[in-house]
Amino acid sequence: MFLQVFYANVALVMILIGFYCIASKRNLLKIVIGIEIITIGVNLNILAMGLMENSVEPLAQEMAIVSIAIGAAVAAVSLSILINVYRHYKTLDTRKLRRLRW
Amino acid sequence: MKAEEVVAGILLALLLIYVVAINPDIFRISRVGYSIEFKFEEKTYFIWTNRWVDVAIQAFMLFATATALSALFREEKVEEAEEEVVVEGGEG
Amino acid sequence: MNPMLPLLTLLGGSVATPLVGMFSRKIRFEKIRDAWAILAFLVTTCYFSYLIYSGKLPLYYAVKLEPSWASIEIRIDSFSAYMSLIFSFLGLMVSIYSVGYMSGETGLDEYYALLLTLVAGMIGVTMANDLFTLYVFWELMCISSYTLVSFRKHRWEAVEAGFKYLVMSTIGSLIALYSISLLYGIAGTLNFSELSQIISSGAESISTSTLYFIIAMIIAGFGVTAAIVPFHTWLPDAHPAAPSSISAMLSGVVIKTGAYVIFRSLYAVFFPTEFLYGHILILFGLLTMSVANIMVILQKDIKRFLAYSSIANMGYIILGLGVSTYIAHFYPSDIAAVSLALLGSLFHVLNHAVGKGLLFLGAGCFIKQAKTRNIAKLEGIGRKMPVSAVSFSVGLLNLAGVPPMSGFWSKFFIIIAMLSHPKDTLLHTSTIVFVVNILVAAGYYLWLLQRITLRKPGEQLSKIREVSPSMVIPVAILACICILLTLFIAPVLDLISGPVEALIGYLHKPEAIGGV
Amino acid sequence: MDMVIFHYLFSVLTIIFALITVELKDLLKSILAFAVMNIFVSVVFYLMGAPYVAVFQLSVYAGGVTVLLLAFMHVRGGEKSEG
Repeated sequence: MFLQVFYANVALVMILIGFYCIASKRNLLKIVIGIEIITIGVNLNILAMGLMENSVEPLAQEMAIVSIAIGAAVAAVSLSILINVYRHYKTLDTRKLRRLRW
Repeated sequence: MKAEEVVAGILLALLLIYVVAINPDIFRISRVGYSIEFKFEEKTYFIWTNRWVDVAIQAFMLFATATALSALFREEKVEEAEEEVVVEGGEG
Repeated sequence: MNPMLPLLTLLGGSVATPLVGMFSRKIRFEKIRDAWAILAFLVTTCYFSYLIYSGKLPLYYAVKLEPSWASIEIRIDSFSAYMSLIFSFLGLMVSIYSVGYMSGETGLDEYYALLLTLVAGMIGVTMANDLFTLYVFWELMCISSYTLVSFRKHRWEAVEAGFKYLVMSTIGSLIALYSISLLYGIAGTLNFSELSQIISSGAESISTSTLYFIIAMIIAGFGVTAAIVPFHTWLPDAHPAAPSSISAMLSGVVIKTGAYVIFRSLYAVFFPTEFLYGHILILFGLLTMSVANIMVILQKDIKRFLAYSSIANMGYIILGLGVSTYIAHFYPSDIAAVSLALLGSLFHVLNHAVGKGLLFLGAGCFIKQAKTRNIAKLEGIGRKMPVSAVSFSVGLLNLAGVPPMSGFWSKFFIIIAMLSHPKDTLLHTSTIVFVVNILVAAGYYLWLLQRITLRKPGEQLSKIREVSPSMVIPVAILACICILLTLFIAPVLDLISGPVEALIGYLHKPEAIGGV
Repeated sequence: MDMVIFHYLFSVLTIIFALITVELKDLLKSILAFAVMNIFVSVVFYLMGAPYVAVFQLSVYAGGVTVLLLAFMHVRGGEKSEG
C-alpha cells in the first residue's frame, strides 16, 4: 500500500520530467528521449498499480512487457523519420523547421 | 527562457491537479477474484493462454515497424516536378 | 463465424504482401500485388456486410481460462460491425484508387502492407473488449499511419508533418495508457463489462474526482487522434503532406477511430447517467467546429481546406455525443432524445467518412493532373475532368448539408435532439452556435464547388485530361453511395439503430451486458 | 523493512539520471545517461518483484533503444550538442 503510493508518485515525476523535456528543449532528439521517459514512467505506474506483497500481479507484468515493446517500436519509427528530417534540414533545431510549431 | 517558465507553471498546475484529484485511498477498492497464489513467475504460460492476442498483435506490430523502416529508408528515384505547396505565413 | 477472421485476413495479407510483391516483380506484372491488397479488403468488407445482414450479433471470441478477469475477449457487437464496415469499405476504395494514384512511386510493397495493417488496427480497436488489447491495436494503427503520412520522404513537408503527428499522437496515447493504468489500479481488471460493474457498484467508495480525472485523460488522450480543438494542430499539416489516398484514409476513418474509443469507453464504462461530462463535451464540440470553420476560410491550399473542414465535422460528431450524454444525465427518462442525438452523430460518422473520403480522393485526381494544390490555380478544372468533378460536387453538396442529401439529415437529427428540452439554456444557446456553424460551412463548401466546377478554366489547365479509370471508379462509387444514402435513408437508419441500441443498452441493463 | 531503503535509493537515482538526461547539452553524454537511467529503472522493477519486466527493460531499453539512439548519432555526424 505504502510502496504503491510511493511508486505512483515516482511514475508521475518521471512523466512530468518527460513532459518538461518535450516542452522546453529545442532539439528533436531530446523530444524522442522525452517520449521514452514518459513511456518508462507509464510502465512504472502500471507496475505500481499491480504491486502486491513482494510481487506484481501477472496482468500488470504482461501489460508492462507489451508496453515496453511498443515503446521500442515507436522509438525506432520516430528515429527513422528523424533521419529523414535531418537529411532535409541538416539540423535538429526545432526553430529551423517551417511548420513544426505547436 | 520565458517559454520554460510557462512550461514550469503548467507542470506545477498539473501536479496540483494530481494531488487534489488522486488520494491514496483509490488503490484496491475491489479486486475481482485475485488470488495471492497466482504468481506470474511460476505460471508464465499465463501470457500465452490468457493474453495471446496481445502478444500476437505486438508481433505484428514489430513486423509493421520493420516494414515502416524499410519504407522510410528505401531507395528513391530522382524526383520529378511535384505538386506545388502553398505555405501561408504566420499561422498554425 | 469466427470473429478473428477479418483480422487474420488483413494481417496475413499484410505479412504476405512483400512476398507477393517479389513474385509479381519476377513475372513482371506488378498489378498482382495491388490485386492482392484489394482482395484482402474485399473479403473483409464482405465479412462485415454478411455479419450485419445475418444479424447474429454480438459475436464473441472469449478465452475464459483460470484467472478469468485477466483473459482477453474479442467481441463484435453491432456498433463494432458498423464501424468496421465503414473502415474496411473505405480501405477497399482507397486500395483501388492507389492502383492508379501511386503507380509512379517506389516502395509500394511497404505501402500496401502498411495500409493493410492500418485497417487491421482500426478493426481490432473496434473489436477489442478489453482496454489494454484496445491500446495494443491502437498502437498498431498509429505506427502504420505515422509511416504512411511521411511516406513521400523526399519532401520536407511529409517528414516534418509525420514527425509532428508522431510526437502529438504518441503523447496522447501515453496519456490514455496512464489513465488505463489508473483504472486498472482501481478495478483490477480492464474488461469493459467487469469495469462498468465495479465502477457503478462501488461508485461511493471510489473517489469521484479520480474518476473524473481519468475521464478527462481518456478524452484528451484519444482526442488527440480525434482532433478535438486544443489537440488538433497535427491534422492540418499531416493531411496535406500525406498522399491523397492516405489523406482520405486519415480523414475518413482514422480520426473516427478516436471518436469511436471515446464513445465506447464513455458509454460502456462511465455511464452518463451517473457521471456528468456532457456539458464539457458540448463545449469541446462547439469550440472545435467554430475554430475549424474560421480557419477553413483562411486557407488557400485545397487539402488544408479539406483538412480543417474535417476538424469541423469531428466537432459535429463530438457535439452529438455530448448532447446525448448531457440529456441522458439530466433527463434520464427521455430515451428518445438520447437515441436521436446518438443516431445523428453515428449517421454523421458514416456521411463524413464517405463524403470526406470522396473529397480527398477527388482532390487527389485534380492534384495529380494539375500538379498544384493552390485553389486559385485549380479554378475551373472541373470542366476538363467531368466525371471527377461531378462526383466531387456530390460530395461537397452532401457535406454542405443541402436539404435532400443525407448530410443534412444527420445534422438535423442532432438539432432536433438539442431542441427537445426548450428550457435548457445550454442546449438552447449551443443550438444557435451549431446552426451558425452549419451555415458558414455550407457557404464555404458551395464557394469551393463554384470555384472548382463553374468558373472558366485558366490557360495553364488547357492540357488537362481525365485521370485513369482506376482512380475515377472509386470516386464515382463513393458519389453513388452518397446518393444512395440519400435515396434509401430509411433502411440506412434502420442499420444505424443497431449501434444506437447497443450504446443505449449499456445505460439500462448494466448487469446484462457481460453476456459470456 | 531495510529493503525500503533500496526502493528509495534506486527511485531517487532514476529520477536524478532522468534529470541529467534532460539537462545535458552534449547529446552523446545525454544518451549514455539515458542508458544508465534504464539500468536503474530495471533494478527498480526487480525490487518491485517483476524480474521478467526488469529483463525486458534492460534488454530492450538499455540495450536496443540506446543502440538506436547511438546509431542515429553516427548516421547524423556533424553537430554533437544541441544548438
